[in-house]
Amino acid sequence: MTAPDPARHWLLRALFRLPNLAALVGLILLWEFVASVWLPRSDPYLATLMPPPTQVFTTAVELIRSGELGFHLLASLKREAVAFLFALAAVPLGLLMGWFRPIHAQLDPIVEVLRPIPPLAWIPLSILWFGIGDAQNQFIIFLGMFFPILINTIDGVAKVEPVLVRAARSLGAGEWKVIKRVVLKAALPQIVTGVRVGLGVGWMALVAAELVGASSGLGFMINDARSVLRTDIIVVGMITIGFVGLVIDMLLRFATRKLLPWSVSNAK
Amino acid sequence: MTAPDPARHWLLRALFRLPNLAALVGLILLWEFVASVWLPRSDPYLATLMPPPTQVFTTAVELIRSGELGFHLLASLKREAVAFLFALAAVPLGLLMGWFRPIHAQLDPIVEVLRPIPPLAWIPLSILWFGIGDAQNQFIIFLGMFFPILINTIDGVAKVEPVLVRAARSLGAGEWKVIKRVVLKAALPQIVTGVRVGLGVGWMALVAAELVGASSGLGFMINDARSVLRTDIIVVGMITIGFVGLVIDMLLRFATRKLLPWSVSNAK
Amino acid sequence: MGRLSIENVSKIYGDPASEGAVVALRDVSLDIPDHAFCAILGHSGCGKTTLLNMVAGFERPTFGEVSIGGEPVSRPGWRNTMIFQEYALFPWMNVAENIEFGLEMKKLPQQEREEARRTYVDLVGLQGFETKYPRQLSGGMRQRVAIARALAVCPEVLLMDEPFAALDAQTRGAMQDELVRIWRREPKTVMLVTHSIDEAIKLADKVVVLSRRPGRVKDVVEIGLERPRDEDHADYIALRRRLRELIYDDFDERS
Amino acid sequence: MGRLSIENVSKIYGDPASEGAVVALRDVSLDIPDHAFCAILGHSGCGKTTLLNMVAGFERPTFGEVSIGGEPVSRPGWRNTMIFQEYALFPWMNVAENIEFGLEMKKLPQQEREEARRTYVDLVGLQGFETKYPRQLSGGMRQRVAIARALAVCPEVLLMDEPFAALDAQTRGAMQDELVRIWRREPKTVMLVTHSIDEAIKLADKVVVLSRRPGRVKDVVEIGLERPRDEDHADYIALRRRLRELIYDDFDERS
Amino acid sequence: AQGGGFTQWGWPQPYEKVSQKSVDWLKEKGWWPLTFGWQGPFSGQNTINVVLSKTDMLQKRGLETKFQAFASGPDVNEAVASGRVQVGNGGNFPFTSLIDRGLPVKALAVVAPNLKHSTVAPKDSPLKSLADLKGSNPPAVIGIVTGSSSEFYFTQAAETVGLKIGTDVVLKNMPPSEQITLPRGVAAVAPWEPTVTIITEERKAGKEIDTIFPYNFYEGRFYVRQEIIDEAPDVAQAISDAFMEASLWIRLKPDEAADMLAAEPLLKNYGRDLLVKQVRTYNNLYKPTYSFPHAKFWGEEDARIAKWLKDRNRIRRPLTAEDYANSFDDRFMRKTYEKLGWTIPKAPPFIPADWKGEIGKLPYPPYPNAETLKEPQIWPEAGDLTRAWSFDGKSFAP
Ligand SMILES: Nc1ncnc2c1ncn2[C@@H]1O[C@H](COP(=O)(O)OP(=O)(O)OP(=O)(O)O)[C@@H](O)[C@H]1O
Ligand SMILES: Nc1ncnc2c1ncn2[C@@H]1O[C@H](COP(=O)(O)OP(=O)(O)OP(=O)(O)O)[C@@H](O)[C@H]1O
Ligand SMILES: [Mg+2]
Ligand SMILES: [Mg+2]
Repeated sequence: MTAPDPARHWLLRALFRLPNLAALVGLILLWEFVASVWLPRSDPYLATLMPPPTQVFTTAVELIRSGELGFHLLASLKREAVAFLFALAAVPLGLLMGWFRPIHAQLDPIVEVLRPIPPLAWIPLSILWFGIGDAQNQFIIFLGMFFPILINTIDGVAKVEPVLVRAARSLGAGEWKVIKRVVLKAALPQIVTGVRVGLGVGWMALVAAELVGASSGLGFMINDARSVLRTDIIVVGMITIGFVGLVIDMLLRFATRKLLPWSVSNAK
Repeated sequence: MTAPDPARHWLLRALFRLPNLAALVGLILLWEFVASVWLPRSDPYLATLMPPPTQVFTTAVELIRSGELGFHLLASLKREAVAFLFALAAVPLGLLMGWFRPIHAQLDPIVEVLRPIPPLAWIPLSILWFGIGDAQNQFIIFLGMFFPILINTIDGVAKVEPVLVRAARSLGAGEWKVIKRVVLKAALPQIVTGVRVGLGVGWMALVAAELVGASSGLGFMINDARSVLRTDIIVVGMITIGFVGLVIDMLLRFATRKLLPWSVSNAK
Repeated sequence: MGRLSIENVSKIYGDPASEGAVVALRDVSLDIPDHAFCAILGHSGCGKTTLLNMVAGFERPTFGEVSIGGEPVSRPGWRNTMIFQEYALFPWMNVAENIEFGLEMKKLPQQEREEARRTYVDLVGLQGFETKYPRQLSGGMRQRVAIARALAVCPEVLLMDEPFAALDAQTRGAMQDELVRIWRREPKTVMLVTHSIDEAIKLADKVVVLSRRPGRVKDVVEIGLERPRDEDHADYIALRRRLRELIYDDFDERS
Repeated sequence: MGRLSIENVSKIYGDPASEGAVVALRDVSLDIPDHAFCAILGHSGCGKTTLLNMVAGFERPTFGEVSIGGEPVSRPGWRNTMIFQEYALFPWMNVAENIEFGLEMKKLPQQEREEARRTYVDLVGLQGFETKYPRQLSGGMRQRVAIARALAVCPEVLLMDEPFAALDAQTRGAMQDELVRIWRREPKTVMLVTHSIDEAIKLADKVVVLSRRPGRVKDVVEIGLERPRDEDHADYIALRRRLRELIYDDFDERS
Repeated sequence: AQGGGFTQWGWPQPYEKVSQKSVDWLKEKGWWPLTFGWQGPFSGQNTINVVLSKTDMLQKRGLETKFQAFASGPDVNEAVASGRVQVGNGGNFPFTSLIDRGLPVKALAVVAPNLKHSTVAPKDSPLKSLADLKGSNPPAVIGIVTGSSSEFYFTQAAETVGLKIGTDVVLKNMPPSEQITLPRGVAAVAPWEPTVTIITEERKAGKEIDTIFPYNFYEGRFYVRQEIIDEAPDVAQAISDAFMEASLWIRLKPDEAADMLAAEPLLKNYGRDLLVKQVRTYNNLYKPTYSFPHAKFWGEEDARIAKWLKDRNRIRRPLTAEDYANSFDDRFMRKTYEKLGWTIPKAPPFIPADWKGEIGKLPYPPYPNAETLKEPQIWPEAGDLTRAWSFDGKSFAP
């Protein structure tokens, strides 16, 4: 980032002096004001749909204390994890598609048509294939994860510097060694990017995934709270999803820095 | 892509000789076989859940002929378009956040927490804010589009080559000119990438967006067909979404090549 | 007007009081008369770019002062414009637009802009390439566009940071000749950073040799040779030997 | 064993019958004895890299044949290994792992591999840097790793495509000296592509000058000078003049 | 309303218009057109909404209206809570959430009482009744909509039959759209109409092994925002009147009503036979007084639901029969019946005069319902009218 001379504009100078989370805190205060002062004035019942942060906080504390939030969170995380293990199949598939042109030519049209179909739309067919229960929920999450990992792996392979492949061949490496020792390794940073995107999308597919057959999970909690008009629980669920999604992403970024110390995108 | 010597393996050689869509055609034939021969034998009820391609095709023809598919497609496209216009606000916001560190510091925590929240979870609040009807549907799509565009714009600005900024300053450009003539332009290819991703995600949010209060659109069509188990309509809807998603992406890629002829990612 | 004077300039990166502070330059003073061509030679990391950046206004000296024509330098601008090694052409503008960019920033009217553009396109010999984009040009041609763009704003001081390092040997030779030709037709105060002794001798009136970090002025060698300069001339060979000694003098490390 | 012979080799890109076919090389024959150091000089685009690629086994001649020690070259491998301008080190391997890569491919047992690695780390003077990753090294050090990695597989022919072009002038000089030192301790048949006349004279036994496209052998100049070679020696200057004339002979274009 | 005679479907002429003051008030509130929210995927019980939306019964009373279909109860609730919908309908469960959250709505009428909920097993399943599920190992999976009337029904039935939830059976959340598929791994599903009929008769994939009738009197509610009652009571009256008029219209023209349903985007995929049957069952089977809001009766029955929900921690405060009773406002329906010349009924028409049952004491003794009632109840019978009334050209005397 090439920041400009900070001294130039008084507004910027003022912004510079703000503590880091000022905007976030401001937003929360505004929300509190709207939900507990302004909304009730225009219609005393609107706050049902937009509970003030204080009430959300109380509800959150309650849900945490009763263990409910933890229970749902754990259930969702477990589903994510299982789905992720299956979604990792996108890595070898992506390697094959990225490396062997004819395989790419055959499979790419299929991938391209399947990719934009929303996970939600797969629910009926997935019930047919997996029945109801965890496998079906996991499948929906899996769909969200699979394509980003696949696309990034293919892309990562396509972007492997040809000179590295030539170097390996020139040092006597055969086809298989080239794929395993060079292509896979060189594509790894982008595969990891794919994993990050995939985990994000998979996490966002939670609500859709837990629409059917689940009786636990954050998505279920939200869907269920809707049916009893508990917007406070919905907001707690949303914030939990948002926050945990953020934490997962940060952990992954951290892990990448540790595990792929040589990666360019980490160097900067 | 550094393809290997194609002559090396007989399997690869065979693959090379296959016509381009062989795998897709093979898949469709397999599906036809499973749905109209194998499933009815093992369990006749299951067959209704997995209509054979021939039936899907018949249904599609019917829906097209009656104008229904076109009607829903148009409604969805219209929603996408409106949502997209609003989502473009992510571009100036992203420029500001990418360029001015203090703005980034303030807004980033908010963005990071809001981003992973699935559009589906916003439904209750969005009804409060936008009522029922198109605005609410569009808001859900908007959410899907906004963050990819924002994130990519920020990232694009962060990656602007500092030497270009220096060059502009050294030629006498002031702050505003630097932003308008250099930063925006240099970030444009990545902004376009963000737009592509955003349109994709927005398109995938259709089904969730048209869950409430809509009585048109592909998402509505799928949701509605679900309630009466018309799996053939669901599959037609899925394929339409998949296919149109693909077409949108291709159009955008094409437009980019025409409009940003200088972009690096187009050069290769 | 374009006289460049650098007075007791030091540059320290980081908090001067802290452990990690890097003294990039120490107490550098230079005086370059108007329209003189000065080359800076020195090892990698000795502070050449730092010095140029301060003259260009991108950075400020920790101590001392840089001034052009008596006026202290406070910010980047067209008076002290820089040509970068990577050319730094705007990839989304064609040749004509790149060259006109600085003129637009100077708010010149359209017509004058076009005239100036034509002059400088001619000067660097790029007639017919006005509508090409940078990526459609060879390395040497890009370098010419960068030179034309910088000259078009009529800078008082022209700064160049290893402008030819990215070119292959033949093209580099041709561009050096070109630069001399252009500079003689349109004299400017020039400050050029290079790693190449030959380049310095071939181009400059005055070669400033910096010592290893922290950079100080080790010597200033005046090149009295006629232009164009003959590499095989005895004086040239002697100058080369002298500069080589100055440079390798403290070059012990291997890489 | 490492005698390299190139017999009536032509390379045409694209369908020879079509309009767009590019004749990169025409009827090139060369014979480089075992352990000789040969440099290839020529303009950009004259087919130097193409020639090297065919010797390395990355491409096949359209006509003619390349053979090493009497055996035709059919594919890349350690016998005819290449060192690239961009170093082409594997960024995810440290120095030791990079050097051992080729040995692993040769399926050498662990112990031999480690011994060989030690030998070559010593040879290029990188003791103590074994566990560093490429991006932690300077350009010159990376180039050394690339050389060690290539030498470690004991190639019969060592190919280099402008190996020093990305280094700055001082480092380049040092690396050239280094290469000569290493080559003398461990003689190989070497084929080195360069744009620099000085580099060719400084390093090679034999300088092959290629003509502009389509590349043909214009002349082969034997460098009879003692090593280390003195740039200011009269014979050196004469050779330089001769090569410069051969090269610039048909250099009319400007960029 | 005297002297003008009756329409063919029995509505006394002329129509009464709402006052300009009320219209102005609605406009000022931003509630113009007045928006009705209804749940699309249900068919028979929604006929009144569809007919109201496609005829001019409300316009004739001076109201401009808009009908908005929603896919599920929570959607309607959210729309009502935000004030974007001012007249709503839904099952007793979503309505409970409205009461629980203190949203100001009052039910004017009851719709689709005793809507059938059934336990449906795959056709070839060995199950014959709920009792067969006893001792299932592993526990049999039952697909239900969590937190809905069908969960309530099933748990009540299970308790009555002696099934243990968790050991004999486990309940899995499934929207009706998924229940239709009778997916692999479920022993049975517990949908409500029309899904029950779709599975058993249209798709012929399943069979009913149990129904709701002995365990719960289900009811849907037709409600308005309290503000309308307070500020524009004539509007509430007009809505109540139009509701009854539509109900009578459907009674006269069930096939036309089914056609109107079929034209709804949300319902067009249903078969016509199904729609006709649903209309006949849920509007025409009972006497038209099924819609009278018997606050005490329904209050007591619904209080069982509230207790059950509270036990499951799904609502925040215990709701009593009184709370429920207070959520009805029968003044408007009384006036409507007066205009029609109908006697105010003492009990819902499906409660036989000699019924021995007691609310909350399961199982309930038999009573006429969609399953047992082969012919529509006779209307009007002696004592149903206070004045002469005419329907389909026939005149009836009290
Ligand atoms: N922003 C900075 N922060 C800290 N140290 C810096 C910074 N910029 C440069 N340095 C250090 O200052 C010294 C001089 O750097 P400078 O880039 O001026 O050298 P140079 O002579 O241009 O080298 P080269 O020939 O490699 O371009 C170096 O040691 C460098 O590491
Ligand atoms: N794959 C290819 N397809 C078509 N033409 C090619 C291909 N590779 C090289 N050429 C052409 O063949 C000619 C020789 O290219 P080559 O890369 O061998 O030149 P070079 O001497 O190495 O040039 P330089 O000094 O710039 O590296 C050039 O005109 C080039 O454009
Ligand atoms: Mg520098
Ligand atoms: Mg080359």
